[in-house]
Amino acid sequence: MADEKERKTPLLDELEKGRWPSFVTDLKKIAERKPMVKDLLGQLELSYKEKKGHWKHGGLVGVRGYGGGVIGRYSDLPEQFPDVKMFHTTRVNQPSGWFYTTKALRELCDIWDKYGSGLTNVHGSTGDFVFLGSNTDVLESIFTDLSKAGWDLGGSGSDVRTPSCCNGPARCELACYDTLDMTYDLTTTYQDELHRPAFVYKWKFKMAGCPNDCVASIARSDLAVIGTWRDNIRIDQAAVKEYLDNGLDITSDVVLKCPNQCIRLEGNELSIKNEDCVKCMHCLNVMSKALRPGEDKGATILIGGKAPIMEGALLSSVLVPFMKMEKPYTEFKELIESIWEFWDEYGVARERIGECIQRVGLGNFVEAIGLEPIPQMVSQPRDNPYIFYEEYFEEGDEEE
Amino acid sequence: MADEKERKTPLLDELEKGRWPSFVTDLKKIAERKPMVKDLLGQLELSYKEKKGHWKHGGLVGVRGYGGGVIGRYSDLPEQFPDVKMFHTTRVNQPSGWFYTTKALRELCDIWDKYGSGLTNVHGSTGDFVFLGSNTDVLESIFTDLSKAGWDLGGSGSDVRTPSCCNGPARCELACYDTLDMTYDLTTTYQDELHRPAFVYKWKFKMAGCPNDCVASIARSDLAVIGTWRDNIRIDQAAVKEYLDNGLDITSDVVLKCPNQCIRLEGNELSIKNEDCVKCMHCLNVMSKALRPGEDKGATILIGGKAPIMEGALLSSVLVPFMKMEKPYTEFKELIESIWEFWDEYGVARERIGECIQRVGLGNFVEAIGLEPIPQMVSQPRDNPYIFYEEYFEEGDEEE
Amino acid sequence: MTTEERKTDIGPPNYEKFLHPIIKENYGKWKYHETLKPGVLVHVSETGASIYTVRGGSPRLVSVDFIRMICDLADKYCDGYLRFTSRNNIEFLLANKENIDPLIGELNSNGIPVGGTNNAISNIVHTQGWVHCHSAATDASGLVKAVMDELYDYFTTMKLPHKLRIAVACCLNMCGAVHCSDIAILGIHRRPPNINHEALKNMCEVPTTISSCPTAAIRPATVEGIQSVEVDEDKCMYCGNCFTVCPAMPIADPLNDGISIWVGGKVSNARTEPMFTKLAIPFIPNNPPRWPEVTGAVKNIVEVYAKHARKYERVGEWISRIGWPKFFDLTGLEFTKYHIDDFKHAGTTYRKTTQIRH
Amino acid sequence: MTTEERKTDIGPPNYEKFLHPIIKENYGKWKYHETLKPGVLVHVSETGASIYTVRGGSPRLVSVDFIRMICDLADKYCDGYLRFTSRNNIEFLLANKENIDPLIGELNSNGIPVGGTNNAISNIVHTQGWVHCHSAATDASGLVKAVMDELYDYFTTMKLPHKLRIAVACCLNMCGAVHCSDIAILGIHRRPPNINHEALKNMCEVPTTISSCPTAAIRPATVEGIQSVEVDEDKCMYCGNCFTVCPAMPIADPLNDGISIWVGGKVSNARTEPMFTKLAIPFIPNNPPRWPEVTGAVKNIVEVYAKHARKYERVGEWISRIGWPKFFDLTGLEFTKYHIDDFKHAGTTYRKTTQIRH
Ligand code: SRM
Ligand code: SRM
Ligand code: SRM
Ligand code: SRM
Ligand code: SF4
Ligand code: SF4
Ligand code: SF4
Ligand code: SF4
Ligand code: SF4
Ligand code: SF4
Ligand code: SF4
Ligand code: SF4
Repeated sequence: MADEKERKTPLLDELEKGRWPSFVTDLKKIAERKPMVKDLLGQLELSYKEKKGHWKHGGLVGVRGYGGGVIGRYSDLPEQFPDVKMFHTTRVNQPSGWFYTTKALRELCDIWDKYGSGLTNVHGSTGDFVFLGSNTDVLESIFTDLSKAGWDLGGSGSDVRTPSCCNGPARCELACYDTLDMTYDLTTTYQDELHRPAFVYKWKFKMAGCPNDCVASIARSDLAVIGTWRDNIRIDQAAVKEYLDNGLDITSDVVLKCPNQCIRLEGNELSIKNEDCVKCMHCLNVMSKALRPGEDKGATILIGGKAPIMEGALLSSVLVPFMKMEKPYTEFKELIESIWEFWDEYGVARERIGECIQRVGLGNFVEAIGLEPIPQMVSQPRDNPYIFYEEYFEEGDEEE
Repeated sequence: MADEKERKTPLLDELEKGRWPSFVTDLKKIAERKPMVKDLLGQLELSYKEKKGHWKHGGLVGVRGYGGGVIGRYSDLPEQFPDVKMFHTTRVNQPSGWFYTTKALRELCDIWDKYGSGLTNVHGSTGDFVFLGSNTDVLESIFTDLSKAGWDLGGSGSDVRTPSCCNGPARCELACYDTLDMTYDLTTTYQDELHRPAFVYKWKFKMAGCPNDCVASIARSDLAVIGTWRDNIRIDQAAVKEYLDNGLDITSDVVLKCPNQCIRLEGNELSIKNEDCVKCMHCLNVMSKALRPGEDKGATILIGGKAPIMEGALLSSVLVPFMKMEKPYTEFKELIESIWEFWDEYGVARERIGECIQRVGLGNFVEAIGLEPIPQMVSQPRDNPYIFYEEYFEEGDEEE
Repeated sequence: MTTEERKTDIGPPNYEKFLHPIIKENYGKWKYHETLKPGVLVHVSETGASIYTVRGGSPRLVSVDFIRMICDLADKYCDGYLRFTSRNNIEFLLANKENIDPLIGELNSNGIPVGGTNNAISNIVHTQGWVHCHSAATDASGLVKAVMDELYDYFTTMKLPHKLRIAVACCLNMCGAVHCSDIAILGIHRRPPNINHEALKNMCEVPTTISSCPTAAIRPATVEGIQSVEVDEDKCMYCGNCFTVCPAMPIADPLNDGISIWVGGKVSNARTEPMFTKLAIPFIPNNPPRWPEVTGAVKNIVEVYAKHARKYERVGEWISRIGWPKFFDLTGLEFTKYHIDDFKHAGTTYRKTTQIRH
Repeated sequence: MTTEERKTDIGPPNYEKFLHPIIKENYGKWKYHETLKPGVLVHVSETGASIYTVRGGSPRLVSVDFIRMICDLADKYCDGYLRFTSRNNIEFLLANKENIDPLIGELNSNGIPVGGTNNAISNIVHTQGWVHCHSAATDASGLVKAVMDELYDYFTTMKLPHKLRIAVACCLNMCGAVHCSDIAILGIHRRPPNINHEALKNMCEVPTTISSCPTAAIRPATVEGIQSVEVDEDKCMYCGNCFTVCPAMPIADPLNDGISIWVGGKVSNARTEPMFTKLAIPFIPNNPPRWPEVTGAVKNIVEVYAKHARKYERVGEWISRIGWPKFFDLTGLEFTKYHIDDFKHAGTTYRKTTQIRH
């Protein structure tokens, strides 16, 4: 057995060349003490040769009391690669903003080294700390050790997926609300929804501190909370002057790039027509020292982002243009819950909320969850005359 | 009978007030000698009272040898308004650009006065000189008199509709090809297609001399021919200076309005980066004296414009970015005929070419009529990954 | 095919016969134009020649007597040459500048306004309405008269930020340019068709009728023994296309027919690409003979535009700049569920950005 | 629900425990930041305090030993505090400026590049590929390694017009941000699924399978006596969604699986609204282990962008300015029928204006 594994991986070895850090080198090293990784490399080499994956379709595995958090995976060549016959992943719910102490990371590594392949994704696309590859029989133990150390599983299946956020107020001057706290709060509030899939399909929350959207929330989450402000951009004219002195071409790099032409530079003085500013961030990005978001901060709430399947990719669209985002986020949670209620009633199997809204119509959706239709929700009013009028006069009505 | 007709039209009479010329006043005057108009006013007054039309649905009427050109119309209250029991319209094909001599107009008036209501639309929305309201039995005579005077009918039904055009080179400095000649040429070339409906639905040609599109061709025709040029905008710097001297704010009114920021004003000198110019016309519109289209003129050919029913309104889209438009328009006509062939084969009943293209896909359409797909045809390449690949490797193919 | 008296397929007269001699000589040689005053243009040729144009408003629905009247004027001032525009105005073509004012004088005394050029509201492109069409949800000529009375001064002056183009259509067939106008007035039905099963049997093909419905609201049904169709009222959006193909499905309903108002379309490629018109007011009841609510609504939009738009901004361009929320604010119009698209491409109209004015 | 040892639903550790003391003290008080050099940021607080960040690249698919190695460095230079970014880079958080260069030195000697900030190409967001997923049409980790080797210098410098963000996904599920990236590399299938009717009977629900198809290509069928489904090959666009719900419909096919390349998407709301990525290259065969055609194509696009875009223009913004025809010209890429959309909203992508560069 051990002998057989001294396989050659000539194709993969090519990926040890080049300057970017090589996962092959890393894997080959740990493979020396992890037979699982050895087989993984063997199977991967075969995939490279045949241009074809060798994993079987899914498989239901998990830990007691949880409906999600583990993705089952089996090799379709178990005889040839017995140590990856099972190669399940465990999604560990990351801390807000992916901040760690080395102590915490080492703890995770130790647990994982003990039971699994020792391979990880740091992090998965949704945000989890991903333990990549274990047998079914160790799943419970992994979980027990994790929970003892204060960790829990992330989402998978038709549930709330692990919420994630940008580093926000922890290390960014542009954050307009506390993305880390909100992410933590939502994650803990919705533990049941996260661990026990009961929705028609997956539900992703992503929290970005400002419209730069450093977690791609507008593209990748069913519910995106993106920080913004309502009052005036704060200008430090001394710092403006400093930028000018340092040779920044404010006219061409800032004024002309403002999407709404609301910035003026007169002499050394910068002024902004705030009522026309759409909070695009560009001027603040370029002149970090001189410009800051206003003080009446909150967030825009957008709904329905997702990848293409089935009806084509969707970007999230505006549901609430501005909401104050303050603990305990009651208004926000009420909104979410009324959306889930609607989705539960009207969503069909494997239909993300974005697709559901496309199907029933944003107007009907908004009405059903108790919001007022407002022009901020659309880029333009309808241009086709196919209007379903709900009210009409009946024969017997009073003549007007 | 005559007595009965001395009806009151109190509602319509309200439309005699106000400064815009009143069709009611005009109609009431001619009604004095036209019983048909008297009944028309009577029925219209009733419509105003009841808020409801009183015309029956269509009806096939026409002249010998023609399948179109006449729209049948019958009152649904023939007892009450016997003189509009029949009230058909005859579409008379207007001359290119709606140019007339008074002699020609008087001839048309005389024919119409002799046989019909004496009411007209000058012009119908498609462009015809419309004779509004006659009985079935005079249709042949109207036609005979018209043809004797050198006139012919326009289109209706599933045929080529009466082509129309802007006044182009006749009275406009911006015309990039001869819209009047081309309209005349197409109309005469396609007389059979115009008079004998054999298509799956209507087909409209509109010819505009430049992208200002003064006949709304891009919105209202299946095939829009819109003049443009390929070389440089001609600049008369002396005239530029004159505009400046007369106080035109070239920077704000022209430079900043150019959609592609390709105009520069340095001192009194205007320069244009022609390779970036998208021929939008704005600068030429504002500075008529100083700027003229280039000399390598032709037209952009766009396809598929129409009103909303069924699949929502369509604007025409680019088929050929640039084609020389010179008599006898052979290349153009070959293109049209290959489109008609396609439409004939693949179009379903009551499907305009624009809808047909939407259904089969622009790529397939373009391929079928023998054009190369080019990026000018789209505003952007596809953003969804649902690609129907036509070629793939079979098991036995050579390994590459 | 032809007898001496009855020729077919001769086509229209060649336009060349109808061109003013100056136009003929300078055909394709025009160099520039100027607007001398509202309704008056001069086009100057490379040869130095000029042709003057005086543009008069017309109700479009006109009698032969009206046409003869304008012919008299054209004979007197224009050597017998005139034309009509794509918006149904009359254009008198003059060789002699001196004739401009006398012509205008006579036009005015005949009740014909002169204007419509440049930054004006030109004539309204419109349709048949109750005067001639079976499909109409409203009248066209009367509406146009009422609206143009209200906007008259905008026709005879050029004080707007830019051209403003209005269209009227009396049903969703939109025989005009309603879908791409600065302001559009559109007749609408608001009740599903009323099926006459007895008539349907004789007059309509069931499959054609079914396939005429854009929202697939029509399905086959046997009603009192008759092979007919029924309409799923939840799916019907009252377009009237079934009536177009099947006379047994009338849709007009005086109680519910009326007007919707649309804004921000354009056709020209100047500066911005052509744009569709978008919904501003979903419903105003028909109120003939003068539709005061409609004329008021249109005037309000025009005035807000006149006040807030920048030079060379068409209505749609202005709204693009200020944003739709601001448009609804400034005009005081109500934004409703109906404004949110729910047809085929609805999803593409949702606001997929945080770029919002707060 | 909980025993002493096994608690459920405790959620993740509170992030506060993991914040560097300087971050904790200055939480929400940051005033501005500066990029000191590629991969090195300083954030300055209202209180005057500073935190330094050194950003290192990571393959994301890493062993516990790799993590321990970076922990050693963080212990040595960062008081034991570090974080990861939304693009899987490692961020070392330093209180002391003096530690920056020694840290960078050690990172480099451990093979970890420092960079990815500002106008750089940052790490590639990617997915599982042949390493872990059943759906993959290509590998992800290998592709990323090959591409990043090629683009390495763009990671460690900041010489591009603006940020450039690349994503890889190994199938149309797009577990990443492929649909909104500056450049996206997408694994695709190109043959309809191969139905195993025997297995289908046991493993799949026929109605669910049928309704999984976005183009309604699947219909019920009885094959050799088995209640199964068949695929209308003309309607199938190989998305693999049927395979996701029904394991008996495998779609992977070594001969035809491969890569497509997409460009011009973005997520941020800066200047322009977020944009979807659009098709640049419909198909490149899988050529592991180093996919030279893919790396070459990506590099070409990056270089053309680098040469032609203006400062602060993302790839999509640059293309918007120059137009797609010019993009195809400059990159030398072929425009084909496949580039013309033919899915649901295809019509909205046709060019509905004469605004064209000639
Ligand atoms: C592990 C991960 C990729 C990675 O390498 O990081 C992943 C892996 C899979 N995704 Fe994903 N998705 C992952 C993030 C995403 C994202 C990105 C995100 O969450 O921000 C998306 C796009 C955003 C979205 O949700 O639309 C994404 C969109 C999908 C889809 C398409 C969903 C759709 O509505 O279009 C599927 C298909 C499905 O759900 O059946 C899918 C399905 C899958 C499955 C479960 C395969 C399947 O067909 O059932 C993959 C399991 C692979 C494996 O064996 O490990 N995955 N998936 C990511 C989760 C790790 C984590 O928890 O952190
Ligand atoms: C007379 C005229 C309106 C006018 O007052 O000027 C007109 C009148 C009718 N149109 Fe129209 N259309 C007229 C120009 C148009 C235009 C404008 C144009 O041609 O530039 C359009 C929009 C452009 C287009 O073609 O899409 C137009 C789009 C329609 C439609 C919708 C077609 C569609 O594909 O969406 C219909 C419905 C139909 O064809 O069944 C229609 C149908 C009709 C019918 C025949 C009514 C019907 O349902 O069958 C109307 C007859 C009215 C009558 O009794 O006189 N009419 N129709 C115009 C023709 C006069 C002329 O020959 O000059
Ligand atoms: C006479 C006419 C053509 C014809 O053959 O009949 C015509 C004639 C001229 N048009 Fe036009 N346009 C005419 C209908 C149109 C239309 C069609 C329509 O309104 O349905 C359009 C498209 C409107 C739209 O976009 O919705 C049109 C968009 C233009 C434009 C572009 C305006 C813009 O910036 O969007 C110009 C340029 C300008 O005004 O600066 C223009 C400019 C002109 C010029 C100045 C061209 C020239 O140099 O001679 C002509 C005098 C314009 C004026 O009224 O001040 N013409 N013009 C039409 C007069 C209609 C009327 O009676 O009012
Ligand atoms: C660390 C990180 C957030 C996190 O919590 O992990 C982050 C951090 C910062 N981002 Fe970001 N962004 C991060 C992912 C993103 C993403 C998401 C993505 O790439 O998937 C985006 C959206 C990208 C897109 O539009 O496709 C993003 C769009 C921006 C922008 C907008 C750029 C633009 O003009 O479009 C800025 C502003 C700028 O760069 O001028 C920005 C600016 C910043 C600033 C300068 C904010 C600040 O003041 O601290 C931070 C340092 C940026 C730098 O790299 O130079 N960040 N940033 C992410 C680092 C990823 C990485 O390792 O490279
Ligand atoms: S999204 Fe805004 S607040 Fe969050 S890290 Fe990016 S720039 Fe900072
Ligand atoms: S945030 Fe954007 S819109 Fe607002 S002023 Fe700055 S650049 Fe302009
Ligand atoms: S479309 Fe162009 S050429 Fe024709 S009349 Fe209008 S401005 Fe002149
Ligand atoms: S025609 Fe339009 S695009 Fe060309 S230079 Fe003039 S304003 Fe610019
Ligand atoms: S718009 Fe409708 S009602 Fe009016 S003329 Fe056209 S078809 Fe008739
Ligand atoms: S009116 Fe229109 S939507 Fe209603 S049934 Fe008829 S065709 Fe269908
Ligand atoms: S993109 Fe497709 S193949 Fe790759 S991990 Fe996601 S589901 Fe699997
Ligand atoms: S691969 Fe996609 S398109 Fe093809 S049959 Fe399956 S679900 Fe339908």
